[in-house]
Amino acid sequence: MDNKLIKDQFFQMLRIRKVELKISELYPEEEMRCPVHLSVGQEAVAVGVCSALQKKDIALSAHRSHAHYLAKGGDLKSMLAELYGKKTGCAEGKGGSMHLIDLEAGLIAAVPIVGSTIPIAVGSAWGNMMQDKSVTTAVFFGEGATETGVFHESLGFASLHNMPMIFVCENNLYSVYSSLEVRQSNKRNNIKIAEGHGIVSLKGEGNDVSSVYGVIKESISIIKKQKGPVYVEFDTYRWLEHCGPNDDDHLGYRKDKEVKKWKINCPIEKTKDYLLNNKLADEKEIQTVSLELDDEIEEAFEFAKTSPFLDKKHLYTSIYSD
Amino acid sequence: MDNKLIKDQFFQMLRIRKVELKISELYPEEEMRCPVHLSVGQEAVAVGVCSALQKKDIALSAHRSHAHYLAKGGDLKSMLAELYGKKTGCAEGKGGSMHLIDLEAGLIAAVPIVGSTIPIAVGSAWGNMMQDKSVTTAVFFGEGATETGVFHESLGFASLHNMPMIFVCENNLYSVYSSLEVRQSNKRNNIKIAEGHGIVSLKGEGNDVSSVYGVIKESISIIKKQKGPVYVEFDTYRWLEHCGPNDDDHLGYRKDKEVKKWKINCPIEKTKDYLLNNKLADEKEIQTVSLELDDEIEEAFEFAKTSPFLDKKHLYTSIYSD
Amino acid sequence: MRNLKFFEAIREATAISLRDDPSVYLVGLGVPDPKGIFGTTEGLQSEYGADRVFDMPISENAMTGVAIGSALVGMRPILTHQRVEFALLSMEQIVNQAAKWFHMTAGKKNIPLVIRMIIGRGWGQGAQHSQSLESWFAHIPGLKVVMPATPYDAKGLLISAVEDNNPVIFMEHRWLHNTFGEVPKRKYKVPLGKANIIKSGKDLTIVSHSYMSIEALKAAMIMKEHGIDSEVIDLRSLRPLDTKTIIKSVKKTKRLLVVDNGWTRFGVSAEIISSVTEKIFDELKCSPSRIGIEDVPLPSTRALAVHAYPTPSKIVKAAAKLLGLQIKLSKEQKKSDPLDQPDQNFTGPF
Amino acid sequence: MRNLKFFEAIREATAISLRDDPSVYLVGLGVPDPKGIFGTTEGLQSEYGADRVFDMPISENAMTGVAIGSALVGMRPILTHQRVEFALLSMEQIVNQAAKWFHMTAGKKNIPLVIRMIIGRGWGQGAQHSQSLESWFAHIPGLKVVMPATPYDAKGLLISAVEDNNPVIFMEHRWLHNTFGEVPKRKYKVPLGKANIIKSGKDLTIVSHSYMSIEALKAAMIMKEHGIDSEVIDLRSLRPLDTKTIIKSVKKTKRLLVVDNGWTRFGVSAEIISSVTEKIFDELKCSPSRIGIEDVPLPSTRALAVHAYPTPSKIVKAAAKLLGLQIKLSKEQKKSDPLDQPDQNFTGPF
Ligand SMILES: Cc1ncc(C[n+]2csc(CCOP(=O)(O)OP(=O)(O)O)c2C)c(N)n1
Ligand SMILES: Cc1ncc(C[n+]2csc(CCOP(=O)(O)OP(=O)(O)O)c2C)c(N)n1
Ligand SMILES: [Mg+2]
Ligand SMILES: [Mg+2]
Repeated sequence: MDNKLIKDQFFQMLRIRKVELKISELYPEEEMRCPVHLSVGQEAVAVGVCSALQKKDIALSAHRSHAHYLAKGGDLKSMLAELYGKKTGCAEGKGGSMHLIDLEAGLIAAVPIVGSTIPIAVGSAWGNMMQDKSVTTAVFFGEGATETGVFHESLGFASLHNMPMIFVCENNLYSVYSSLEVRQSNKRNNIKIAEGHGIVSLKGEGNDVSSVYGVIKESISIIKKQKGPVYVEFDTYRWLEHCGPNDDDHLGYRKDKEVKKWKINCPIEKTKDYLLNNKLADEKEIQTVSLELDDEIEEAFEFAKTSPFLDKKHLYTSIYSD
Repeated sequence: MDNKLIKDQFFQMLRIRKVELKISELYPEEEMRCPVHLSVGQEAVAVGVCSALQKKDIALSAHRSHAHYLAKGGDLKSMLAELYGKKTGCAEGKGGSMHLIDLEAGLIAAVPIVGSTIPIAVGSAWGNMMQDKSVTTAVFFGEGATETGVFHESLGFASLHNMPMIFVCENNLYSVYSSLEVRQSNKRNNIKIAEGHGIVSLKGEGNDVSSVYGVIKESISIIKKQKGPVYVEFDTYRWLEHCGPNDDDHLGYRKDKEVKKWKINCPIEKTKDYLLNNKLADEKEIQTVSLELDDEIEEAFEFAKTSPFLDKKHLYTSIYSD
Repeated sequence: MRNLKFFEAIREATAISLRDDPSVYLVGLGVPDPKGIFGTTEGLQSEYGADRVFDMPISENAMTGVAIGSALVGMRPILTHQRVEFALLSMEQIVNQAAKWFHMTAGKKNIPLVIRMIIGRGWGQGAQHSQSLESWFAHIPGLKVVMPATPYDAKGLLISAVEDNNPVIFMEHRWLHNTFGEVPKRKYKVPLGKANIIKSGKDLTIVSHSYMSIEALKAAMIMKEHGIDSEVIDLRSLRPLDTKTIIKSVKKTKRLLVVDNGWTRFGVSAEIISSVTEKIFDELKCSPSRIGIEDVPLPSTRALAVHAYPTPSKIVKAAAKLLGLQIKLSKEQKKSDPLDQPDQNFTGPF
Repeated sequence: MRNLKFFEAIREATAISLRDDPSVYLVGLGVPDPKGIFGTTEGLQSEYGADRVFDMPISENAMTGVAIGSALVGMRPILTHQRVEFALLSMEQIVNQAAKWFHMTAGKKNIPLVIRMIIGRGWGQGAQHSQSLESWFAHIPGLKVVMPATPYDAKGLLISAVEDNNPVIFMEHRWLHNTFGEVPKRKYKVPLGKANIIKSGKDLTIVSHSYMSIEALKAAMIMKEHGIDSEVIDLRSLRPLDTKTIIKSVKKTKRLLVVDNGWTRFGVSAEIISSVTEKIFDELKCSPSRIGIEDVPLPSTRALAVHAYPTPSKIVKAAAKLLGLQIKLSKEQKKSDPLDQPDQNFTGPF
């Protein structure tokens, strides 16, 4: 394992965790007035995938996009300003939390309609292929999205044209409050479905950043060799409520035991242990960087809070492109 | 093999073939003024499936529905009158060839939007389950329909609730003029996809009525035992053009060799040979029944042609149910 | 009389329907979950069982077909979408199938089916979670379209919708769910296709529907303080459309303002104005007028979103213009303009 | 000048677009097949290659997303549907995604995308193959909607649509494909959002679009023989809508008849009437009027279907009523009423 890489991945996960927790903390101020789907607990997938991609590669996300945006290199200030609805946001506030975008970083789409970015990702891969650009496209979606027809149609078309892309399924067991058993047969197996489409399919450990990274690296070499898409699946867990800043364990839709099990299996603690055990970092270094991150995040929130709103007249701008 | 059954199946196939050829012959008179998707060449699937079902069982079809309608026991006169747009048609002419229905016979739906009857079939199975009725639902569709998202969504929901239904895919290699290779990866395997949904999947010989029948009988016993849906696939071939009365071999979208191969593999000739070789029928008996069928068909066309049209005021009836 | 919240009225109507007719069932994403579709389905699964009240996969298109298929064999499904936008995945089934079956089979098979669609708004939901597409459904013969504005109507219309033998699109505005109103305990029906005069008056007619009827009423109250006596008609149904009630009112007032709940262009208000103009052009004192959502995708940021919607002030202004008057609103009167949340207690997110 | 059929004009515009811009590509079910979408795409694959002109699986929803995604990375797709009904499977992508992207990203990303949708009619196609849903698309800010009526406009508007930087819905009526008209060989553009006065006149204004413009023109010719001089405006675009040209005409004629290509209720004609009434109510001599497809699902049997559509006779009758006249049509004049086929040479099926 690459020592620099794993350290880097650790701090990236830590940064994402800190950002999300800060959003959770400040949301009750009612200044971020938009839905937020926090990624706490799912950081390893975002970081594992994006650290295996190149900057020129493209990623797309869905409603739970903060981690993917940040892991792909999206600008933190622009993201927070977007949550605050400000002019300095990545979409000048017009998009909100559910429409993050950073073209520079290659995070080209995030939308809240479940499944909808999957074919758009296929289109990105297809468009790049048509232009002979050697770009890999990765699309993140939850296991709920595998229930949408468009997911299956997308597998079909990507497979037909051997597209250089990775379908990344984050299985956190729930769609809002609905557990898998009320949505998918227990005899169902998405890996097998993807294989039925002629797509190579892999599974990794979703809370182990190195496992995720490895699976994506393997996917990329499969894409290179076979010139075909790859489907990958990671089990992971969302710690907080589906939408909003709180936890919702009092609602009882998830078993205490289950929640506890997954919290113990924290992707960040796991990597931290690895770093400490292998003497790749010590508590002090982690503490130092952690404080730097706090500063960066504080500053970014300050930026977002103090940024101006768009002027009323912009209700009518950017409707049609000239 | 049941001797009476196979003879019966043979004459049913022959009847369907004769009806379709008669439509083909008379269509140029421009009295049947609606799209027609003829089933010539695909009779074995229709008859094999429906002869394995009970009368109370339900079947649904798509645009290419004549054979399914007739095999399930749909009334011939009503069907032809529907094609002629007459009041005596099964939908009083309001539906046309693409909307055949015979509730008595259990053929409850046929619509031309590809894939759309698949979830409706799942709903039929579901509704019967909810009412504790022991009814099996079968839905016919082409291999093209397996490209629609709704097909995959339907597999998922039917599997989730272990529904008593059979998904019947007739793979005739083409969607209109488009061959499989421009639509589905050659690495794709629908059997495997259905299995990925947790659905038992079987394949039979589509131009062999006994093979089809056997596969459906097996499906029904699987449904009884496992209380789950079954996916079945049959290769077969359409002889005439996709839509309309003619053949279109001059267009060159199908290889001569391929067409020839499939015509030699005629489901009706095949069964006839079997009957003759096993002395289950002789030429004379076949000839006799054949002439009876001709008379029946002639009479049905006469009925359709001489039936009246609906009155103009019926443009405004049956819009809303009281 | 008893007061209930709008969402409770929906729940009560659903419970009554489930209780009285074993062929009724309720399905939708999150229907049995702890939040129960903004409270409208809370507790129904434990009361009526998981075989009649249940969740579904994120397969809106197939599930609409499933509902249709089950209706074909004798069931009466209620299908629920938390946002109208999710229903866009099922337009094929709704428009090509459900709306056409009765006709296509020459009356052999009808589809009794209620599809609840919730319209979002506010709290930064943005372009994909706050559209209001009722004019689409109202355009389609074969569908019925219902949009209650009060808890009373919500209950009575939903019961009618479930008992109706046709596909009914039942649209609920998210900002109505927590409004209060009188709701009798008994089972009662509000007929589909009948508008309701929620305030009578003589100076002009304001036609509106869904949440905008509430805002129109507020505007009418403000106008009253300025000596203008407007009649407010809440459409309740868009198809069938009760042109009779509208025409009768405008014949009296001679002036018409339509407050649209959606975009005006090719929208509901265009139909209302045309229907009235065609029928009683000569009796109009001035051109009918309309206001609605600004003709733009709805932005997330409240800095812009709040300007996209008609408010009581804007309605008063438009009405005054029709009457050739100028009305200056007091601070108090302006205060009733909604921001990006339905009420002050709401702390987001939806 | 050179005459071409409408379908040839579409093909020529597509060929020019493919030739001049390497980022343009063409995809749709059956695009490269021997029939080539009613001839409109014939030969294009062999000319421009299978990597730029290609078929697709029956996956309308995903393919719309694919088109959008490719547009995000620099391509300019043309996506074709043989029936508008098939596009209903992709409403989510069209309305939530394509129409909103430019706004949702505050102008960072536009979606140059043309979606061709063909409207069916006649020869017993029935309820699921002959709807005309243009008012739906025209309702959505962020989309443009174009519906040519002549070969000249078909070519010029399609070239404009492909060069436009926004999602453009390009709707073709099946009965226009074999009509003839002058079409220059050169590349030229007809601007989106500009209506066309196809016959000038002073007695009344007839506004129409797509195939109905042809019927409206026939009606105008018949009226001329009866001494009525009508002005006929072919809308060409529904969004942007050229209200200016309409208003100017109606200011002159004082009378307006709208001939709708679809259902009138909540349809295109409602918008036209409202726009005009709102602007120049005082200048109208009588109420604007509209006719369109009867408010029913379209039946298959020609015995009924032929009565569902506006015909030249019906248009003349409606116009005469507006003018307070009675016109008796000769046998010859009645003969121009279309039956269930676009022309006598057509022997079905579509
Ligand atoms: C088409 C559609 N249907 C329903 C919804 C409502 N919804 C929003 S997020 C969500 C859960 C999706 O679950 P999953 O894909 O597993 O992602 P997760 O939230 O677990 O990250 C649902 C159902 C939606 N946004 N889009
Ligand atoms: C959703 C949809 N897309 C496109 C079409 C046009 N279409 C009609 S039949 C057909 C071919 C379907 O092929 P398949 O399902 O294999 O059936 P087959 O005609 O071979 O029996 C197509 C594409 C349609 N009717 N519906
Ligand atoms: Mg999930
Ligand atoms: Mg086929």
